[in-house]
Amino acid sequence: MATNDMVEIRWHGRGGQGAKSACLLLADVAGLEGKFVQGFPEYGPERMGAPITAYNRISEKRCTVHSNIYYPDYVVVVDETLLESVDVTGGLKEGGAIIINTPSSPREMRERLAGWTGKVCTIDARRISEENLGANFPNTPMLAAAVKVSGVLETGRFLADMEESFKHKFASKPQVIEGNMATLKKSMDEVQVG
Amino acid sequence: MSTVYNLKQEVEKPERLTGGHRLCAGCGAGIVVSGVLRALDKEDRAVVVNATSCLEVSTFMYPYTAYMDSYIHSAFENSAATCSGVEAAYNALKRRGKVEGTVKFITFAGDGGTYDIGLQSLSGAMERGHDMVYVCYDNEAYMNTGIQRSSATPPFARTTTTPVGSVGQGKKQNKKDLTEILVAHHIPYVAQTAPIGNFKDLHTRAYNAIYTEGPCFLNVLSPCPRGWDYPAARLAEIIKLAVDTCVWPLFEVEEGVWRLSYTPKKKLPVVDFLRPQGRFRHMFQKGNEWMIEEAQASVDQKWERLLERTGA
Amino acid sequence: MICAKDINERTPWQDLTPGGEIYEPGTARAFNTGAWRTHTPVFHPETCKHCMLCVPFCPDNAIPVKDGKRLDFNYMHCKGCGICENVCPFPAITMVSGGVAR
Amino acid sequence: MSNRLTGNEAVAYAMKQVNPDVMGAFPITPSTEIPEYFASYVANGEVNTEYVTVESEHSSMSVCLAAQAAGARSVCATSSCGLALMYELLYVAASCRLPVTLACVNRALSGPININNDHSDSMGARDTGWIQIYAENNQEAYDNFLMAMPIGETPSVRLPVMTCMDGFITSHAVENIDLLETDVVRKFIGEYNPENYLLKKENPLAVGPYDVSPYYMEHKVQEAEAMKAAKARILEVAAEFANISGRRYGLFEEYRMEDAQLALVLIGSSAGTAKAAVDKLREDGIKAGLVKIRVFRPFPGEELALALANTRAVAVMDKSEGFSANGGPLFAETRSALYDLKERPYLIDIVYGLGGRDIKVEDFEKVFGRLADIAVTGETGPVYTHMGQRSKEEIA
Repeated sequence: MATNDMVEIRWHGRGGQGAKSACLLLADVAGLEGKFVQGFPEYGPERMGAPITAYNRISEKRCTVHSNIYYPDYVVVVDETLLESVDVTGGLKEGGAIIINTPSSPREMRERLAGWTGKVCTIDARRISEENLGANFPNTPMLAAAVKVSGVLETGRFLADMEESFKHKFASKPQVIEGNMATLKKSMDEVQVG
Repeated sequence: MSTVYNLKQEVEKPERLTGGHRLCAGCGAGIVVSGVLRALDKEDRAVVVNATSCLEVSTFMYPYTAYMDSYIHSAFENSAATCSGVEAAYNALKRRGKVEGTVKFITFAGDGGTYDIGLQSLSGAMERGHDMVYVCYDNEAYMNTGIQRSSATPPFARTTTTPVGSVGQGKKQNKKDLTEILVAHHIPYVAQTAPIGNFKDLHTRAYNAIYTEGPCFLNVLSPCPRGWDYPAARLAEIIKLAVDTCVWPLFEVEEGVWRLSYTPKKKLPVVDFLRPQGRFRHMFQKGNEWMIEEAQASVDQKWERLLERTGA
Repeated sequence: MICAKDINERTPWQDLTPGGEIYEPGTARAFNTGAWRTHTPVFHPETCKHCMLCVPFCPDNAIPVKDGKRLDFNYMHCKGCGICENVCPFPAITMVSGGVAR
Repeated sequence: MSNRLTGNEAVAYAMKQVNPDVMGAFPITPSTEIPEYFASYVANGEVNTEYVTVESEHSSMSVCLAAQAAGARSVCATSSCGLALMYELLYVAASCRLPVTLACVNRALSGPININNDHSDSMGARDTGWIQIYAENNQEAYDNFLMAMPIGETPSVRLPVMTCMDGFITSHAVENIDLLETDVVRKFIGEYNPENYLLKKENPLAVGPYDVSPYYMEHKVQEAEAMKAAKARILEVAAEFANISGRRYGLFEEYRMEDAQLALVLIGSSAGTAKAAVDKLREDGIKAGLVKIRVFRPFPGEELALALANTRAVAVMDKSEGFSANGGPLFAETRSALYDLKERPYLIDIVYGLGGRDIKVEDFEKVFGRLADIAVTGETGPVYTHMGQRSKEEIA
């Protein structure tokens, strides 16, 4: 149950793709910016490749609700092949948006989301990641796209905080920081809203 | 590692297991435990850990402890883990300057608590490498609960769960070779011993185990007059027969090197060990000669293998 | 500190040690297992050579040793198992019927 | 210091701040991360704990209780089947009066095997003589763990403490958290200096006797009295904790209970979800409230009766099945607590959330709806029911 000032996000990914990490990272960064946050995966004994779901609540007030999210404001799909097996728009609020990792356009994706009339956003996370990080780590671009589309965090501050976080995380290999920052910025620029 | 053994000096050390405990008259466990603890240097303290067993219910019945050292009993199946915990505490407190002096950690458990229910805990503790000695006093059955078979019970032995009847003829299975299982843990010191003669063997093995750093294991034959069904006064003779028939050979494995610690002057036939004990009585009935043959063949085979391993 | 000697079957719960701990060594020495005897060893000091072979074989640590000499049995703890008589190479120990020490 | 951590991280961090003498470590979902995080503290030299990677939970508890007897402060973490495997040793730790601290990350207990949250593991261990304190969120998980040692180690108590949090829901969810400074934590918990311990030089200690019947009952009475004494100590420690943290804890939390006519009694993370339902109903003028049980052992029976004395209808929400055919364990305790009231509210039991079955704000609204009907009609209907399962009645 979301109150008016609360943003609820649902992540769909596959085990091993980093959807859970992106979700937890978003909670961490939003928390750093003074928001009240929740980031939690829905757990099962699934292994690499199995569909997984994760959730974020981001709010100005502490949220005590600890149920899953059934009516998200935003849905992030880290792997477009999930569209075939998972009801990704289930419960998604009319005024919300779905953000999909795909090289296709929002218009093309809308055709595959039968019945969904709200916003469809796309981002080619694989390409951006490969170009900037040298490998396919879709979670970083998807995080950036989610922040951009949802507007849940102020972009400039988000980038600054992420840079701090990368500096801490990759203290021993600073060259990685640059690639990650470029990935974030590029993703924010490239995400298409349709 | 060795120590010059002098029985007269050793028996003059203050006892570490006192009288007033409630083990049966003539129980082997009391002899084994006193014998092992006697190997401690006088100035060293010890923490004795005990699995639930005859020994436990007899030596620390509230408010009477028969130990001169600190003692802990927790449960039947976890004495090795319990000892691990005490040793871990010692390391931690030593590091933090909260405990002084040398403390040794010695666990006693019966064959039930060692070969069977406590094997996992024992294996774990040995693998982790705690600086401790684990002593199994092997009386070859669950004696505390009234003589039920264990995996240490020898073949054909009568117990209350392997009775002799018109079809059943005692235990059908072999005795598990626990000492070998412990050798396979590649720990610094493993020995199989028994209280014989002037106790030099038991004492030396115990000393080696206590004063070798790391996890060490002693398997000690410990007759139970009640369970084995022989007159209590004959304990020393029964043990000697176990050793001289090679039913219970004495050996040690130090850093993987096998060494025979005792060779019988004359290897006696297994029947000499079996005959005085009621638990084997049915083996001497007409028609059961095959049992004795099998028992002899099994002992011979194991003894030959041990000779090969020890290069004797 | 609560001492074992002050604990008996009439002690109220408030005066027992917590968890059944005991803070002293060897309190079992106060327990008389000598009453269990049906046979009793008799020590013959005149024939004893003080070889000490009997001492470690006593399950009850009931054979005291002092200054290289074994002393008479501690009959408070001796349960009369008779192992000592069997291991004695000399006729220095004989078992007699009955539990009374002589 | 403000931070964002999962419940497991928060408890592991509390353990780091405590820097215990000994930790017994064995993995089981969902508590596994606690020994993992702790292992990294050990590897980085941030703690100098003796970290014992045992071969089972059975040995983990054995190590901890023995270490505690030896004079060390010991901790461990487990869940579900792991706690079940410890079962015998839970009794040993409590009866030997060894104040081990255990973080229990609640998970359903077999079978069938299931890794998600309910309270059947710790509820199964409710009568082992352990103090049990439950958390609603990561903050409480952290706070409760820190309070465990000053409670359990107190000479008048000397009982082990199990701090419980909901598996995954709390253990794996990142939320905001306020952490205390390590020096503040150290000062708060103090050193573990028991009067007698196995490694003490001055006198030996014998632990774990064979207790014949002329003594056993007296020792059990001592243990029972210690559990009673724990109640006051828990409140005392909570007051001390409020001084260093500003966060106040009682035996339970009353949420909008001042004039409540309809109330829930429940434990753990779902209390948070239920609070949202209470808020919503209050907006509609319905006098709803809830009592979140924090301390289940010792059970705050008299205090709970007072808190519920003026209500009309109460639903006890059990997140574990006791298979008593007469309601869950929290219901049994609550109903027993209410017996001495002159005027008792109507009382029902609802078993919910087994094996990770999610419970939503709307579900709690429905429960309050049922309570409202009961308050009006005076008819409870079936007293002991389950909620959230599919059933023929519902489908039809």
